Amino acid sequence: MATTVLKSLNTALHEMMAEDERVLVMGEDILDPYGGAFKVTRGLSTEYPKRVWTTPISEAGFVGVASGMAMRGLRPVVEIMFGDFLLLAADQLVNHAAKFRWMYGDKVDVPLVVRAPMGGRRGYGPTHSQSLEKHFLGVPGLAVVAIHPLVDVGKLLRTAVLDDRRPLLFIENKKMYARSLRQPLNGRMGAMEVYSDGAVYPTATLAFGGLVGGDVTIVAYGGMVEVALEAAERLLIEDEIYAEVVAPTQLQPLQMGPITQSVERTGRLVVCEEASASAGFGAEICAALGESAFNALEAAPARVAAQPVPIANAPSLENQLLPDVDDIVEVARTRIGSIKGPRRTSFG
Amino acid sequence: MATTVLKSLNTALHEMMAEDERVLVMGEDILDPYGGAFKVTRGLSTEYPKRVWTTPISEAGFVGVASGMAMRGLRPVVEIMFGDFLLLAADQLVNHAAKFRWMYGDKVDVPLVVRAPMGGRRGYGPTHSQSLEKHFLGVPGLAVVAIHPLVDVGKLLRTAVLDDRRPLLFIENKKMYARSLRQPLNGRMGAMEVYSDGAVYPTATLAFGGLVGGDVTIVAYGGMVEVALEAAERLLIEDEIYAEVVAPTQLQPLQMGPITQSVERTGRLVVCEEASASAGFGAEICAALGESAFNALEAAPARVAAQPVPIANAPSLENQLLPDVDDIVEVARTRIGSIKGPRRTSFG
Amino acid sequence: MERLHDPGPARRFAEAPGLRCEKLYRQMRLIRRFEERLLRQFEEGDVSGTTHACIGQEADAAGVINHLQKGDIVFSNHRCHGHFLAFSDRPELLAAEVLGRATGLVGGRGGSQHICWENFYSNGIQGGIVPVSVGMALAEKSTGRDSITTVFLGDGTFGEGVIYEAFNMASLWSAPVLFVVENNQWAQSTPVEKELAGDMVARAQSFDIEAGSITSTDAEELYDHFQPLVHKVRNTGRPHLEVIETYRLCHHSKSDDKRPRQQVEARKKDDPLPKLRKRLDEDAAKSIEKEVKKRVEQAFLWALEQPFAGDEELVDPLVDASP
Amino acid sequence: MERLHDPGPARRFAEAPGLRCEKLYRQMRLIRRFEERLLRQFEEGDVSGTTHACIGQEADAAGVINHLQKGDIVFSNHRCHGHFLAFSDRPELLAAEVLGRATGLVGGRGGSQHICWENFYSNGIQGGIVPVSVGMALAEKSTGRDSITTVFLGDGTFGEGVIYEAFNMASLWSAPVLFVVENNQWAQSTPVEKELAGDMVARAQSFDIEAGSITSTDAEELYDHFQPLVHKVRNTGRPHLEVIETYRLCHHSKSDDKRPRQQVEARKKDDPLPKLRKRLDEDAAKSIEKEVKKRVEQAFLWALEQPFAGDEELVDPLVDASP
Ligand SMILES: Cc1ncc(C[n+]2csc(CCOP(=O)(O)OP(=O)(O)O)c2C)c(N)n1
Ligand SMILES: Cc1ncc(C[n+]2csc(CCOP(=O)(O)OP(=O)(O)O)c2C)c(N)n1
Ligand SMILES: [Mg+2]
Ligand SMILES: [Mg+2]
Repeated sequence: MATTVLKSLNTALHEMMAEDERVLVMGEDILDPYGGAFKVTRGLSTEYPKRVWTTPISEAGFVGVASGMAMRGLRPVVEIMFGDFLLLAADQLVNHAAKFRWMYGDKVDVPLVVRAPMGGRRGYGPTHSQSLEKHFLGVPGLAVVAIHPLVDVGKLLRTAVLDDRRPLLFIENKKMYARSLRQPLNGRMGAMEVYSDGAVYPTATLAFGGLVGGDVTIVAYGGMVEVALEAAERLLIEDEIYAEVVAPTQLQPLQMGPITQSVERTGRLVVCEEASASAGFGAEICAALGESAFNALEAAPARVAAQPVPIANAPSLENQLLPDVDDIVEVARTRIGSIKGPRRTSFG
Repeated sequence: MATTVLKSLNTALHEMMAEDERVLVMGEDILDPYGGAFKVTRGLSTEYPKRVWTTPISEAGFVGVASGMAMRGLRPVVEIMFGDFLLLAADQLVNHAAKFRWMYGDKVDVPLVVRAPMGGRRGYGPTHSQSLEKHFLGVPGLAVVAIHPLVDVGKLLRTAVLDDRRPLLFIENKKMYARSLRQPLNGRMGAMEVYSDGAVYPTATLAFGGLVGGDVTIVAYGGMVEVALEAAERLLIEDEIYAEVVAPTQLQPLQMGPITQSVERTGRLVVCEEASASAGFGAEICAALGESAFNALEAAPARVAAQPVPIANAPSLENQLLPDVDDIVEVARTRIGSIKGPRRTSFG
Repeated sequence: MERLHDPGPARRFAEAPGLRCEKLYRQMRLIRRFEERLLRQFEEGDVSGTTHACIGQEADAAGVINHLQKGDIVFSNHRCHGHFLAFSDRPELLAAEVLGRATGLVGGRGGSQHICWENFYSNGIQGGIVPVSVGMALAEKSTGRDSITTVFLGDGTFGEGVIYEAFNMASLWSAPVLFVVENNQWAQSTPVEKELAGDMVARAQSFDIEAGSITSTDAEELYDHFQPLVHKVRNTGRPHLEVIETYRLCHHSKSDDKRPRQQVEARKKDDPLPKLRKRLDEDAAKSIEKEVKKRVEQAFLWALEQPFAGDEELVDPLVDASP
Repeated sequence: MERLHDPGPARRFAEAPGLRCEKLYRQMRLIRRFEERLLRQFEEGDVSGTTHACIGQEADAAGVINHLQKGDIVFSNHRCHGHFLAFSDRPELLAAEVLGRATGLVGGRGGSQHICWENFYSNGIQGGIVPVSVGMALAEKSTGRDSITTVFLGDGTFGEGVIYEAFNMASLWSAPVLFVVENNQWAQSTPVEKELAGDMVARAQSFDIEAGSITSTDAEELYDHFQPLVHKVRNTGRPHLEVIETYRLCHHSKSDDKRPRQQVEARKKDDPLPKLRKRLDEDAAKSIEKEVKKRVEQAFLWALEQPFAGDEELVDPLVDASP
């Protein structure tokens, strides 16, 4: 049986705690037998009772506590039960953890990892379904990594915890926990060829029939990667449109290389994100791509994103407002069909 | 003597409190004789002691209190002493005030105005000099308005407080308080012609010699507007480059009309912001412009922004890392000189 | 849409004790029945996401909310069904909401945790509702109304710093707020001793807020206990915090209960429903149960026939409310 | 760069009372002189932004910090000069920092409020340093060190919710933290009675944190008072909170003092410097003053010769610290 995203993360935590005394986990309701709201921390408190800190409901406070621990040599891995609650720790992240290193003349490190499950499609409603990572992009000193099932997510977590000296947001996705890791085999995944840029937080580029003849580049991260892959398949089958899917994991600082290279091949860009579009990941990609590969663009870059409203509880309504395969297919078609297609999203 | 930004805001508050019993102001240290850190609230507590709520140092708490007041019919105007402290109220703004209306099936309004002085160049250091409004762009339900001295800032505040039913961030700029309002006279300001789109939160477009023959569009908001105007002047004198400066006041939801129209005339776009570039205002403008006027673009849109580090305290260092007239001039030249100029900013 | 039941004015129970017991029992029965029915619906796959039942804590809602008057405000949290039903007596609207229907309380947008109806509100972020409630109370007071605001919070929510900011301002500014703390001994999977140092009553008092506590799941006892407290808040215009020591007999949210079975079993003796039922004669109890069963059934049948939310223009609230 | 003065080990004053008084006076004199000199420099336009002097509160730093050992941590706030100088005895580095020089404590990046030197830290956001300090204390403890962490906070900072989150965790998890509250009766322009309801000692106690208070600007008295408290935190590994009732004799930050003149004048009798000076013989006092004057002068002269910060590669900390 293939390993799930959940299992991979959980195993990585177990291994790190076994290997390195400095590693600790902290968050709400993470003790066994409950083991955390999404069970990423399951079993840890049984094996390492002293290094599992189940917290009061104090997101700002325990992110601050963990920052202090990180500055004094420990390697805290903090869980925010639902990524929606990250905003409570915004000041601690931006005005404390992320600032300390530079502000203190490079005298300190804050090797803090904050894990946050984001995303909707589980009917959790307006305060438990958001994708808020966009609000933490562009914070000097704060790295943002978002996993997806095509990479070894456990290994990424290890890198973030053991090797990275930056305070780092590690974005997970609730729907993704149950998904199997889909590691490419011999450079292939299903009918697609898979290329990695080999970075510590890698970007995967997937294409049918190799990196030639692509018509459009679809950039997606986190929970939208598999949605984008499905869209790519449909575009091929229904329209004979060849899409390259580019899936970065490091959102901040952005690694534009693989995206630029792909658009230089395809001439067209569609960026997908689960949050609403305004001033988010897609905005940054479109702007950065304009700066890095403007001449390659044959059509206006487009964004596929959520409607600019809160995430509704009713699944019927939630589905309607979150971006899906249809939306990507439709927008990608417009990029091919005309140089100026209609936009799906307004701003919010 | 011309009215300053400070005076205009202060007068508007006085007038509103005289006219409308529902209006109240709330914030730290706003009582006379001190009258607020930047004196925007000066005199109010003397005249309206019952409607001036000086608060404990509780940014989250008093934004929450004001939201509750707004939901029950009052018109609170909250001051965050330094915009840097807004992050403490992020959850209150995003998961409470901004969500209530839609989430509650349009049954409630939250006519809350939160004023926040942003920006650097006063030597206040890393926690008192930021321009954090970009992190609040793209929040469904939260309007963001940023003033500049070419508009009647008092009138904008009146609109925000009395007419707007949305929770609204009202972004001021510390350096700007002492500046004189520069209302256009007969459609002119100095040597430039001034056009307004007439929106409630207007966008001003300024150009030498009218809206023809422009070479580049420079978009700027808030404290960067006057920097951009200076750059436009220098571009004209030194390079005979005609720049149109487009200065919006409503950042969210974005009003792309005047920007699109200007780029359709000039073919080139430079966006200026005082924050670091990544996932900010400039990113959104570049992305949205790509969607609205891609065909008009003759050169890659460019951003002028701060270096992706905290804002240093030492003025020598602060100047070095904040964007200035030179930076705009330099980047604008590259838009004209070559279709693909070098970038000034990296991401952060 | 036809109104299934008249919510009636406040102070419903200033009547003979027998009658009071009946009415409190009916109310709690409605809450219990509603949630049990909802959980069944959940198991049938009709409810998405999660939902927090208040089984075992029904007496809190009944004991407090019946003292409120027209114009009073209630702000509740994730565990809001009981509070809402005691406030509104409108099970059908809540059922439709939780089932994701367009005619639900807030059109399916909020679901179980995020509802709004007249002066009743709830939100799913722990703690943040407390300052908002203080603001509501101050607004009402400043416009000369004598209404009070009641906000419900749990023991776990004492972890959130913003509530202390709110306590401070409520006290400094004399907000007529009744903070009702339901200490059910657990925050999700965490026992109170692992999340709370010291004492909640003392915490409130250290902000110069009068505070007390009662250990009870007896709705009549709670009703008597809160009567003077509600009066006091209204008359003094000052805040008060009262802790109810109680216990949650169900899971935290849908099926995630890992508490020691023994502990839960031992607390079943405190179930508020049998407590009151014993005081009724069997016929009265049976007739209430029958009536409630029918109402809840009707509410769900009605709700299940309602159209699903969606297919609406998704209106950006920014555009909609701009001047 | 030459070290102007040896900071020496902790427990400097476990000596004869006379000597102790001299040393405490020298330390406070250094702080006072430094800040007066800095304010002069400010008026000459050499300091940008703002700066928060602690004139009148010097005894707090002297009374507490001299009990600390090597390895102990101090986290201070916006009003950090006194704490820093008592901790480090390095006026020249602070002068260079506040004057925006490349060789300042943190290369001119932080300025007056944001400094770091060995185990000393400060930040300009009210409240946020408190949980960070708790984390530092827990980290030290968990790695077997017996160091303690001292964090300074003001009365106004009791408005920030995050400090209660930190109190709760410090208590639950037994963090060896000494919370030192300098209640100078004002938060910027706001008198304590307008920002603080209830009582700070009771607030801490309600989190099961031992707490007390002392009304004093007498450095010797404070020194004696804090000795057992520092010991207790170290030996019990538990937090303690102590409020010092004091008064700020200067503006809040550069030249913004609107407090009633009478009140300020009346408090000048509590100035901690004359208090100790009276106990010294005139010659000793004069010689200390001369020595301190010279040191401060040297520190500023050195600082003023340092290169301005800037013209460096502005290294993105993200890129710099990536794996
Ligand atoms: C800010 C925030 N953090 C965490 C949660 C997740 N959460 C929901 S309910 C709950 C426990 C609340 O405990 P308590 O306040 O005792 O209320 P109870 O559930 O016992 O009624 C938690 C941790 C949340 N909803 N909001
Ligand atoms: C989060 C935050 N809010 C507001 C401020 C602005 N501010 C700086 S010092 C101060 C007053 C602090 O009062 P207190 O804690 O009593 O310390 P004191 O200045 O009296 O030493 C305020 C409001 C800040 N720095 N940080
Ligand atoms: Mg509880
Ligand atoms: Mg003070």
